[in-house]
Amino acid sequence: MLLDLWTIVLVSMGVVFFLAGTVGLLRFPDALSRLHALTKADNLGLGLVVIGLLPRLTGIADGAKMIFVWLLVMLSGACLAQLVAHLIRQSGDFKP
Amino acid sequence: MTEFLLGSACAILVVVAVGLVRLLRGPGEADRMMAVQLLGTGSTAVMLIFGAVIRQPAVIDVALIVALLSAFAGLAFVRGISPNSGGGDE
Amino acid sequence: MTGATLHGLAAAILIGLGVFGLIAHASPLRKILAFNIVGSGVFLLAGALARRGAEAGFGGDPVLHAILITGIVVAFSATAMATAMLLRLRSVTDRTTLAETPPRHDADPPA
Amino acid sequence: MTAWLDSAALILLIGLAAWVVLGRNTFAAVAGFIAYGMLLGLVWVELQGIDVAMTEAAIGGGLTGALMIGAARRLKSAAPVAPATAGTLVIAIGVGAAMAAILAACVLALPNPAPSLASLVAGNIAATGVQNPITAVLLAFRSMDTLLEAVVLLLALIAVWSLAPDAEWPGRIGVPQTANPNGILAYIARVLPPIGLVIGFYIFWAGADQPGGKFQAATILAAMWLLIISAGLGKTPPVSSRWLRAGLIAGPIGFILVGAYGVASTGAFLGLPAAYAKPLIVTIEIALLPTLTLILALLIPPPLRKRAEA
Repeated sequence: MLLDLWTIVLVSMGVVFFLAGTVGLLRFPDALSRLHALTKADNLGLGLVVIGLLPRLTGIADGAKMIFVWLLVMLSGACLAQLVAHLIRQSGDFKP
Repeated sequence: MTEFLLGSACAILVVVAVGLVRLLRGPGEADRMMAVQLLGTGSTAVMLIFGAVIRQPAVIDVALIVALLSAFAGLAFVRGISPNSGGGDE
Repeated sequence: MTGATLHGLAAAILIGLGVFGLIAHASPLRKILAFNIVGSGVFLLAGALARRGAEAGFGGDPVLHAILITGIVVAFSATAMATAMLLRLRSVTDRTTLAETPPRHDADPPA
Repeated sequence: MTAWLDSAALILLIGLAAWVVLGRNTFAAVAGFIAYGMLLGLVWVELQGIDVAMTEAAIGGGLTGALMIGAARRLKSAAPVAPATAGTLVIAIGVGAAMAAILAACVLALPNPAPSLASLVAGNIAATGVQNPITAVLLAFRSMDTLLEAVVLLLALIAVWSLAPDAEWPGRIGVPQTANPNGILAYIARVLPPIGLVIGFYIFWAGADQPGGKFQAATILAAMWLLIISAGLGKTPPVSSRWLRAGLIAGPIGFILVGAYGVASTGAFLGLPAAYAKPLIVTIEIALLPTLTLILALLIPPPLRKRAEA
């Protein structure tokens, strides 16, 4: 029962962070702040969903794999964000 | 519990779909890239939730592949649209 | 309406959209993209058939699934070959379409 | 509730397909296509085709996306082609709508109960020694298809090679790519491939008993190799390289040898004697992995020299 509560709370928070990421992506005025909103929110959203789902899994290995998916998304997200930011600076679409 | 998980999966999918407006509007290629990235992360989350619902641990492996290959496609995309990434053909 | 029927109907729409793009676009690259949409729609339709054939503890008909995996890989190789032909066309003729174009004036031989 | 999730994913999928088909800007269409490929992975999970989900996400989204971006980049400077005339558009709408309507009618008229080979597979899978039904079909029940597929891939690569400019032949096709060695691209191209290698071999190894297998693993390995090449940390091998050619034919040759052993032991080409079925299946998979990896990576056209392009 407590574990169900854990899942409900964390997955719901994850949904909220995905919502925050989308709102930021749509509403922020310039590309760099949109990037900032996106990279923070979606990684956190996925992370909360992963942590929330952990008690639903049967094996330790599955849990480890799931956390690994999150780490992988964070790593590639961070690197992509750098490259995208570089691209935005080259195209001149930012206000310091 | 199943209802709750499926509901949150739906919610994430809808939220991410709204974010795809950036894919339509742009204005820059970077914005389109970001919308695709949001969709990649969102569909990974939905996939993991759905995998927990149908109790099929192999879905985590699919998520692993999606995470890896979307990083690859994203890198290729950034390289493809940047004007001077040293692609050799300029 | 079962999930399989829903997926089948969506696949029909995808195929229709792809066929539209295949005819409507003059640019070969967009034709190749549209063709890939048709391809994924066909695979999805077969997936709906496989889901309907779920029995004996499997989530879908494994024979269809296996053939689909083969199909996806072969479709990729066909896409790669079409792209290679397009790029070669560009480098040889400096054009990206097979459509008839009016003769170029600067290439006219002196009369 | 599942129906809601199915519908949401399918509506999004159709919307993305419409964007890919209708969008004006080619790069935007390609971005939509990558998103479409990722979403297809989710839709296939919903259809309980886990193996297909892996393949579609890896090849449909990842590899085909990279292929299309490369082509769009090289064609960026090309002269725009004339837009379709009103007549063509009318025909396109008519044919597309008719096709969708006929297929939808067929879907609604499908027979009940649906024909299925699932119970046949379930009844005979024990003889193969593997537990993943897809692997059993690919490498035992319908292994001729898989053998011919490997040959088709090889022929496709030969066709792509034969389209390379004469000046490039028989050396390395395309220029070696460069990137700032201290840049972020070079960083990720150093960090990601070892991770990808582990994931690739894990998916390959899991393929005998769980969803996974050589196609998915080969796609991952090919993507990692392409990442290394695109960051300037490695080069495409020359076409004349002996190890490359050995790798390219290893799969078909290994497959045919196992098939010939089948003739000797069971009297049928590709027949697998029950006692050795699993070791033979694993042998074919190990032989196919390098072939598929090399072919999938080399099918992606590299950037060419300026002179060859003009």
